Amino acid sequence: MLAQQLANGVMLGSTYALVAIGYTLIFGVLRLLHLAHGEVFMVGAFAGLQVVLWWQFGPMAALIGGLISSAALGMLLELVAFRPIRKRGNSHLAPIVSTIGAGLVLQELMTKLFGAEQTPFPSAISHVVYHLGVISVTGSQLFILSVAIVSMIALHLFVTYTRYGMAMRATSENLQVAAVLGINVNMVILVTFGVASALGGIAGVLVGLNFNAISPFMGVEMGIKGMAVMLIGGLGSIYGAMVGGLLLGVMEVLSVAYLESSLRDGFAFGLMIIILIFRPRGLFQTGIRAER
Amino acid sequence: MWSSYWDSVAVFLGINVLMGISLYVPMTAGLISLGQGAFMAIGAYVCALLTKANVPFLPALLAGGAVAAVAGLVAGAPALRIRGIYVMILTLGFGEIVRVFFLNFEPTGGASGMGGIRPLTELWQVVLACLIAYAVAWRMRHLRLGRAMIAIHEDDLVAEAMGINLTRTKLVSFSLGALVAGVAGGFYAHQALFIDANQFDFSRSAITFLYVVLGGVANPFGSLVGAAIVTLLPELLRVVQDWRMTVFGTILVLIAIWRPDGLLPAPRLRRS
Amino acid sequence: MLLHVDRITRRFGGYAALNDASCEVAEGLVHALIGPNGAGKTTLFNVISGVLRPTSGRVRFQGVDYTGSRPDKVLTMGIARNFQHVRLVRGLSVLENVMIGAHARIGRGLLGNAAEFLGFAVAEKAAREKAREMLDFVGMAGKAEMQPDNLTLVDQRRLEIARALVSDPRLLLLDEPAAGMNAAELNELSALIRRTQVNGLTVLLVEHHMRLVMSVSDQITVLSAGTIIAGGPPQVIQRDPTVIAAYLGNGDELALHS
Amino acid sequence: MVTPMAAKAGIAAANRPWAFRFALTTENVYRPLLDAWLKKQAMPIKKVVILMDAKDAVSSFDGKTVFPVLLKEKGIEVLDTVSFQTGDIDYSGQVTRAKGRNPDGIVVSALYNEAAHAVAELRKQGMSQPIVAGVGINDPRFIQIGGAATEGVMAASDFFADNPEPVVAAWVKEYENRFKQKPSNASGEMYDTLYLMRECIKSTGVIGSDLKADRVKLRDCWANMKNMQAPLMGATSIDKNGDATRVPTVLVVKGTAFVVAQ
Repeated sequence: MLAQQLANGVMLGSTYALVAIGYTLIFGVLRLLHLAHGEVFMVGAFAGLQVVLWWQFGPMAALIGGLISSAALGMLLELVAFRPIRKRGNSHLAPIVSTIGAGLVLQELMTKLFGAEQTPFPSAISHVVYHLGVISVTGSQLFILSVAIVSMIALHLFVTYTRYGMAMRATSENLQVAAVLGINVNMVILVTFGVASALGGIAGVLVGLNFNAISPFMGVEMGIKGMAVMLIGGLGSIYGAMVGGLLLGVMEVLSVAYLESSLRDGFAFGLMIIILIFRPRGLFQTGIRAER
Repeated sequence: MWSSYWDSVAVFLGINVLMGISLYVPMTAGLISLGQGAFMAIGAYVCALLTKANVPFLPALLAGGAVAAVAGLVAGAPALRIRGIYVMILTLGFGEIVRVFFLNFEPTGGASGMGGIRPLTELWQVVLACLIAYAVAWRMRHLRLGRAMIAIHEDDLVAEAMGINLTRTKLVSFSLGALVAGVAGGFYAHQALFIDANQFDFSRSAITFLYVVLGGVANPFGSLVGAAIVTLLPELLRVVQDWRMTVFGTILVLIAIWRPDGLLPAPRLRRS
Repeated sequence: MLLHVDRITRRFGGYAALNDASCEVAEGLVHALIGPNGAGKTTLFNVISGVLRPTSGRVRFQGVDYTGSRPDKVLTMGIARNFQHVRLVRGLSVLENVMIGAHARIGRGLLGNAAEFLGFAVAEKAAREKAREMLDFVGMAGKAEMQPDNLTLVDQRRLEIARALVSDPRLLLLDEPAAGMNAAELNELSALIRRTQVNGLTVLLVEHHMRLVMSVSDQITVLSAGTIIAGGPPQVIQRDPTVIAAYLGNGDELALHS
Repeated sequence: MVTPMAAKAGIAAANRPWAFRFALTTENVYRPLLDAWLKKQAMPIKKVVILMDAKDAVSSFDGKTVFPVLLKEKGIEVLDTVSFQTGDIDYSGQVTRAKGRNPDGIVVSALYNEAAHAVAELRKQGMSQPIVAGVGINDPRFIQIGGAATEGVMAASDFFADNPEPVVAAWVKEYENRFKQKPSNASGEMYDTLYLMRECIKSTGVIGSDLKADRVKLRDCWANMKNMQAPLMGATSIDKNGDATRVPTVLVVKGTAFVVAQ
């Protein structure tokens, strides 16, 4: 039973991790909170749904559809909600206002298109149940876990070995220095938003595939959790976000299984506060100190 | 002309202004809280419980504020050693925990919330509370505590080297803000007459944050302007009924771009 | 002895900025702390003012060991300081910046605060007057209402001294107050330091300007590479070979190059 | 004052003698439902697990109070009450916990959206036990979202849009012509309530001349209502608490719709 619960936790945690990685990437480069990232995740889910409904393609196509549309949306948000503010003096509070505004716009747009209620997301994957020893895992759960792992590995490779990956890391170290070294900082930030939002989109499609119903407001809850995970893992630390996401997923499932479900959210944030008290810079303390 | 509709809009505007001030106070000390909704909830529930035990309205309000202030100390403590964005997400977490608490706390109605609250809130009371809060917020800038908070916000090393006890000042500013939010909660309970945990969730704290940042962080009246815009705009936008939130969201983005530091500039130094 | 620095060591990772340094500052004197760049002067200064915690060793003020106590405690004990790179609060006026220095002096718990809110804060007026006095003392009488950013560098330094003096310290720590000053301003500064002597204030001065050091200080301690290599009155220090070597590098090096 | 559809416990009882409730209290719905559910099972059901939405007031009240009392009445043991929250995405933890108890049957008390997720997860984790559900699921979208997993789930409701009864079928057709969508439970209850109110007005001869007297007449008409024929929902009586009592229609999910259970 515990083994099955841990599997459930890892399943849920992998979606949290993907969203949190998006937050931590953006924070790493800009030191700013992107409060509309939850909506980017939601739009990805709906994009994936369209691919499955309109073109009857399988889950893989849905993923790609979700990934591309979220990446595009993320970049658009950077151009609209972050860059103009960055150009007019570096207020670190204003982008929060603009992303809240952008989030509201996205929520209402999607409500107009798909209705405020939950929209069924046909599970394009067979619910064949595989029995790995004592744990029974469905096809969709395996699919989600593998996609999450592949995405994380791909991100690791991208950040470590590609030109843009290194430019991203340099920019996250110090924006001004990176610019002086000849890195086109604006382009790097745009790419970062693209990558971070793409991961959010993937998470959105995965949630749609596994939980079979999505709504224009699913982004709010996931957004808050994503921020908590970013902090648990350590600001700007991609691996911290991965571990933090899985940790939160498992903690939540265990709290539901062995305690009362309504403690679920309280549990998630209780964990975050405890970690903040004992390790103020998260599990994987990166050099990034969010001073202001 | 002053129909009861506009009267209730005015009361809610006053409550939102109080919430704006409740965030302005800790923010002058550099503590950015995304959890003011939690203190509002505490104030609302405590005050409602007391008036149900027919405690007069004023003491019940102040008691609600006091309990919220104590909660502010509890929430403020972990926030002492961390700064900026950490405080935001930590207070956000605190807000969620308080929401979950009231969701499960049967004595105050748990999931089904608490109804049957007597309509005790009146507009003049809310206006008076706002005036008092503003007087204190404005006067405080020119007093020892206010100066200490501004110093801490800009350079806590200097502040400490000048003899300011960082911990005590931060906690005082945090719980002072919580007190104002608690009182606002008490007014809200006796105007809405039915309260449940979800009315004080993250969106409540995020909107409170909007009031202050939109209006201008460095100016106490910023929260008044911000609260007025964020509260009245959706009402005025009823005309674009379907696309209300889209227009509102777009306006937020435009203001953030046009005036990143908020609409009102920092007040000129007083000539004395 | 007013201040006793007892075998202070301070490491940053492997590097020992201060290595077993001891010295004493007598009451009522101007005591200068000199040494080449990187000698550890500012580190010692920060340890004495409580901003930095020593790796080992003790610091005693009027016989009381205050090692490791918080900077605000150090100030309330009577040790006030300025900052090498001027740090003023932009959000406040010049006068209000000075009043912050008096923060500890006029603090009186909840009741005092409540009184202030109601506007008849006696202590508040007293602090305002004292701050105005300090501004006159350092020669910035007319600038009370200015924004700190609009002051010249010298005025900003004077403001920091006023801010330190307003808390009635027994020991004033000055970290390179003369940096960036021209000759005239230097004279004004040394006159100001002497004026502070009138009420028996002790000054610990970290400074590079030898002319100011020699003219103002009664005692000098020389620091080099984290250790104290000499101490004594200015005339003795001026001719001490080890001091000269530390500053100018020893003679044979010169021989090699010529 | 008559509420056509409020399901909250004790509303009428708390406001005697002026308040009445047309919709059946969940207790009056679930008692006949459980009887039908138990009778219909091949294997006897001795132990159940309750899955409920702790955040929705009606669902949590049914899950915590109404169902346990009725189940005890019928000698069935409640092994565990596992809760989730309105709007939850993930139900795997709850279902695994329920599975661990290996009950004979499962009771789901939630709104149609969450109930659909929970039922889908139950079937996904290989639990084939029979399921009975609360009034919250009486909505076509329950089947739409839950999909094939909802097959065989039993529930009960006052009004049932696909009821083959000629009177109901004709009314539903007329509704669809006018509003271009299927009537929901609430629309049926609203219609019947107004119909009965009209019957009361006709029978007591109230013409609105004397407000105070008219009020009393209408109140008594409702208070003493016995087996008055409501067009869609049949013979309705009002009990001493002001709540309506009648025989609800027991439904079961077959294919893509609710049908009347035999």
